[in-house]
Amino acid sequence: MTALLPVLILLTSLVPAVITFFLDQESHLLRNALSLGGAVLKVALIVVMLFAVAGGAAYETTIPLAPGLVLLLRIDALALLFVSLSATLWLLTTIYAIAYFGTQPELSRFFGFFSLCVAATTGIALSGSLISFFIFFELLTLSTWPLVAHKQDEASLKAARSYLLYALPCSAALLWAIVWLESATGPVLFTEPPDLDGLDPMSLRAIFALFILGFGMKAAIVPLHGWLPAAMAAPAPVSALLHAVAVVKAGAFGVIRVIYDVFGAARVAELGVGIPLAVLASATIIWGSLRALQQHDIKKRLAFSTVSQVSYIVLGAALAGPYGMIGGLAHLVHQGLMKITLFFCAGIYDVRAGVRSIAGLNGLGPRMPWTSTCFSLGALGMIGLPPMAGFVSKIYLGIGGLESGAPWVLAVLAASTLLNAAYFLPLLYRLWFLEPSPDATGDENAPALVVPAVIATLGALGAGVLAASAVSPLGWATLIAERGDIR
Amino acid sequence: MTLAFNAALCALILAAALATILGRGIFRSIMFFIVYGLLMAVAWVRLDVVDVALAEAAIGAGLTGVLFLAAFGRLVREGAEAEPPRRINPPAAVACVGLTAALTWAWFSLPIPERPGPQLAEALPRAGVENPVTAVLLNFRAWDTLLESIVLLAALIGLWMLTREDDWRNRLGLPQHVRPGGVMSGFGRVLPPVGLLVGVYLAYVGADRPGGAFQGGTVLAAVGLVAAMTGLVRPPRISAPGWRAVLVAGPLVFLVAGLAGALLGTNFLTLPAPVAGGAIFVIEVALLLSVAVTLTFLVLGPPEGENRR
Amino acid sequence: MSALVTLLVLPLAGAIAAIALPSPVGRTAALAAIAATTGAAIVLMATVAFQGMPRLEMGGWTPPLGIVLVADGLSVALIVMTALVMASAGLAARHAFAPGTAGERAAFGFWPLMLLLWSALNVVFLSRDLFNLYVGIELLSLAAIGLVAIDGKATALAAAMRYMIFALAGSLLYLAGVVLIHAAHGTLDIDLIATRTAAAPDGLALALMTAGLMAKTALFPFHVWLPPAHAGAPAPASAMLSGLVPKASFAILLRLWFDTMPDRASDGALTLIALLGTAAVIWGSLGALAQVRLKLIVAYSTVAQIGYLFLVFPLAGGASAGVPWAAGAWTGAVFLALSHGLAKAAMFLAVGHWMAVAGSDRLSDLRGLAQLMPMTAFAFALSAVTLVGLPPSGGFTGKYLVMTAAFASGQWAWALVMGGGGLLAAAYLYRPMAVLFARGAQAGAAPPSRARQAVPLLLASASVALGIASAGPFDLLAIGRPLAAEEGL
Amino acid sequence: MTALSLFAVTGAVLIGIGFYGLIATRHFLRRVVAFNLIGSGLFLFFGATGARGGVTDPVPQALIITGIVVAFSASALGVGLVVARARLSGRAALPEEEDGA
Repeated sequence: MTALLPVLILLTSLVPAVITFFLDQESHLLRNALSLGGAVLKVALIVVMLFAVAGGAAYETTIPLAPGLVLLLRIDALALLFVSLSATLWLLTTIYAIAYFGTQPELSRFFGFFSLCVAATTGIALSGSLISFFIFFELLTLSTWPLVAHKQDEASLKAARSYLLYALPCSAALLWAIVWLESATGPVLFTEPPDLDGLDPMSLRAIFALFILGFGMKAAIVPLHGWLPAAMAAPAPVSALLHAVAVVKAGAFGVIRVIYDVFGAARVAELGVGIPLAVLASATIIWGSLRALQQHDIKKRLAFSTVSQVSYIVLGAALAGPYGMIGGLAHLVHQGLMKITLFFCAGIYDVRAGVRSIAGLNGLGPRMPWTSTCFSLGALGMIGLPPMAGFVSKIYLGIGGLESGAPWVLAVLAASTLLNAAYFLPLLYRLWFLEPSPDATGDENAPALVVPAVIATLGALGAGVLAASAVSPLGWATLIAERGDIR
Repeated sequence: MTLAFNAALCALILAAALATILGRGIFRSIMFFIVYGLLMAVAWVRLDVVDVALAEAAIGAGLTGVLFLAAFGRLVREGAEAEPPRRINPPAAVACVGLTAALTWAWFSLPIPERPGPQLAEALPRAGVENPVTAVLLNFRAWDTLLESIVLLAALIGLWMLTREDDWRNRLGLPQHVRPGGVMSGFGRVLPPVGLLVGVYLAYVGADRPGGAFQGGTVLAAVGLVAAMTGLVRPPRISAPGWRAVLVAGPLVFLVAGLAGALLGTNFLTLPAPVAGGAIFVIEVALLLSVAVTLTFLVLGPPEGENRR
Repeated sequence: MSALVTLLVLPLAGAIAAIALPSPVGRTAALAAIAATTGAAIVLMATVAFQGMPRLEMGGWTPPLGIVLVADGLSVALIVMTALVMASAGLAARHAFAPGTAGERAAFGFWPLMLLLWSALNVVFLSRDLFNLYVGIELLSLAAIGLVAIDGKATALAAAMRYMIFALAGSLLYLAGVVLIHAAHGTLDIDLIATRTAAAPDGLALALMTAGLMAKTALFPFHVWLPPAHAGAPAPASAMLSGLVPKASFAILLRLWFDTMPDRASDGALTLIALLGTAAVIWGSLGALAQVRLKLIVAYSTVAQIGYLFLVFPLAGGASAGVPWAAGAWTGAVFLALSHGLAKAAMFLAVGHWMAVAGSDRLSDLRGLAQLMPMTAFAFALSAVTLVGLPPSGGFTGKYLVMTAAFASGQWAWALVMGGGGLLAAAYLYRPMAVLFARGAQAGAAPPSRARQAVPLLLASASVALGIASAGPFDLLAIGRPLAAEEGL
Repeated sequence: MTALSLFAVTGAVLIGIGFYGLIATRHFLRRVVAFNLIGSGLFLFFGATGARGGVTDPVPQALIITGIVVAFSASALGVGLVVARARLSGRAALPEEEDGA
């Protein structure tokens, strides 16, 4: 039974996905029940496992494919960190999406791919070998495409095309990296370090670069980030999925796996590839923020903010020291919680008030207090204001920079904080302090939209306030570091 | 003297072959091809391979020649007999000279393995026939021959797929107009009985001496063609059930014999020695009929109607 | 009666029945034969998997006198793939060639030609006799030419003629090689030849046979006949022609280079073959990118996908044979062949449905069809996943195995071809996908029933399942594989 | 040069001539004729190999007879194709080769 647990967790979204594809458009009730049921079941299974894994247990399932192609699903503390984030946020997003779409057409397709996307993300989280990781990573690429293209208008199709245009060459690079590496070392399992001595340092550096090319696209590292703002053409639940639950997270998670479980922090330092990656991540942080400043569309601004924020995770991983790593891991969760809040709220502004541009936010605060409060708290967290979660991440990242002999990281963090403030505070000012335009409408009589936003906000708040406790994301990240699940 | 004759024969063959490719006009090409086929049959006799000589004369020169001539006639009617301007293709020429040179080299460097090998001599008494070629065709490599009869069917069905939709229910081939009492009709009355005798004889003696179902079938096909062209017999329609049954009779009997071998004997197509002779006779009769009818239909071509666009 | 005999006899008997019996009965007999042969193929696979390789000595005569047919892992894998494609094509043809839908001519002729094609494929996959293989590929070519021409239009006839020139030249080149082999070794049996000492003309024989089979497989530069021939035929016929027919001559090439004369392979020749494969990948992909008709895109894709298969020769043959990665490369190539067969057939069947609704296969006329027929669109997408080589499809498994072999042997350039080819495939398959999934005017004709739409989806799913459950096929292919299987590549 | 070698070389030359005709001529009927030249040349070569060493090997003879029938089948289909195409388009060469180019 315990060996089957990873498979069960995967099936909680895979089975609903497959069944949903065959449902009629009109079977709203059944479809919603399937999606919600799967999401709740997954969260329940994960809660069960959280306790077991905290106690030191690990679950593992092996599905042999052709030789060298072993599908290994494994639940350890790191896997659980990611899977619990995506499972929780999936549940929230599902509730939100059901309310958001109502009875629009093509919903069986949407929810089918939506569940498939989450199944792929779960698979990525649970993958215990490089090739399993790749298989689910590509499944994620493919199942995301129909979601981005969902509206089927010109903008969506263009965004979807741009997504594939970035994704496919980068996955080719990733496959190259994996095959190159594994043809020298044999199948790479995350539990045991591969013997890299058979490859010369230059080859290893090239392989590392290919890995970063492969994962960096999903993590939207500059200059591979262009698809992410374009994908804002998709509906709000998809944005939540891209920015918080699945896609960019998968990329960042891949970087973490490669640095700690494939190469190992020591080897990364020895090859001298960590600091260049940290520099690239820092450049992304600054560049994303600068671009965010220039946007007038709420979702566009949020998108560039993601470009910036996800690189915090990459930065933490690239610093390759304990504090940096804890900061990066914690930010994986923190950023997810805060960003999903912001996107939920942006979606509510869109559907309930018809507001998409920043100028339209004027005076919406008092009219839509719950939404606006959540939005404001999320934005403040992003800036890194204590006691929100973002603050905790930044502290750890800063220490990590010092610890790895890269004090300039502090400057990057400081500059980023200022920029974050510069592009978020005007929004809050408009919400709460400006007069609404005379023809403005808007209400928030849609509990299924608002409640997920509130829960996500509470999560983000809690992650910051309770950072010192063992059950917080920070506590869990510390547990991962101490236990040595990643090296 | 023999060598001189052979050399002259080969020279003639090559000259005829060159003329088919380089000669002006398609009609001339076909004429040279028929001459070439006859010369080839002589060459096979010189090689003392009478079975093949018969096949080459009957099918290679005779039937194929008729096929080409009939096709040329139709192309003339469509105004498509003229050739596009031709020019020498030097790369192709070089490649083909290379191919010939390579094969010539291969001939002189081929080792002579032990063949036909002791297995054949040992197996021949159990084959049911005395002519070793027939034994190979209908017993040792019967599977090849079964498939070969199927190949004929495949070609025929493919050919029928070239029928114009409106012509599908017409009789096979071009409608023939023969004046009653004319030369052709007289020819048509005399030739078929003779041909029938020759064809059946060829198939019958095939068991022991040169000949066999395919050679005999070809002669019968020639009979059928003459009969059709002289108006003695009207070609059937594709839908005629009896003719379709005859078409498949050979392969079907072969297949049933094969299955009987699998059920009674040891293997598919096994013909136990005591009944091998009889079984081969039955198969040959059925094949003779099917081959004759299939070849006739192949040369007649798909149905073509009177009233054309 | 052994599964082997059943498998050989059933399609022949079906073809005979379809020719001899009057229309409705003949058609029913053909459909029954299709169902039964599919069953026989699966039984044969089970036999090979669980009992070892059945061997059929035709007429009870052993080589060099007689002809032997052996079912090994490669045979049954190809045979089952063929059966799946044939069964699906048969289901699709039940409507496409129903009396009334198609003309009387095609409604009669399709069934025997299909069953004859199937018989020929089974013979080619099983036979161990070089001349018998010749008869097999001739039967295959003639039946295939009939199917190319079945449409009856002038363009289809021209395509059939072009195909015929290459097919005939290919057959004769192959036969010339067979003649040399028989003259040098006195036998035609693959296994006996492998045991004989090499003779001087063996290299020439191998070269002639290879050139002939390349022409039949439509490897660059012998590919020009393929796109018009495959695109001009009706969808069920295209599915068979593109998915199956090139695999027959490729299977013979595998047998020649790895079973019959592995020691005669020179590195230069092996590299040359793979270079032609590379050219095919590039040329076919560029050709596909340039087309505006979906059937032509799919057909050009076959040219490109065939190119992949030929990368196996330097990776598993010659000096590479006997090293650990060789078995992986060989198996990977077969995986690619199998998944391409399934996926390509699914694509053509899907396009057939769309053409029935839209009346054309121009991309501009297919706009928005995914909304009308989501199942076929999904089938097309899944097939595209396989052809691009994305996980978890059979195409990915094949690609992974071949690429690993390429890196492990230091011949990483072939891995570059593999990876680049995948990107090109994504590029040329994206255009039809984008058109299908765009919002647009919908065609007038009613879409086919769900059951009929499910047929290509099942085929496409099979091509993906080949990757998800690749351990089974991998083990199956190891039965009778010419190279030692090495674990943990 | 022995008689056998004479016939074998003749066969080899016929194969070359035939292939040239198949590749370099344009009228499809002539191409089918050329195909028959290759076939019979190859059979002649094969027959000669079977008669070496003073024995007559029946296997090549049987295979040649099979080959002749197969070649005839193919010729008949090819001829049918060219006639059918001429009926529809009045042409007997492939479209890309029709003009003098």
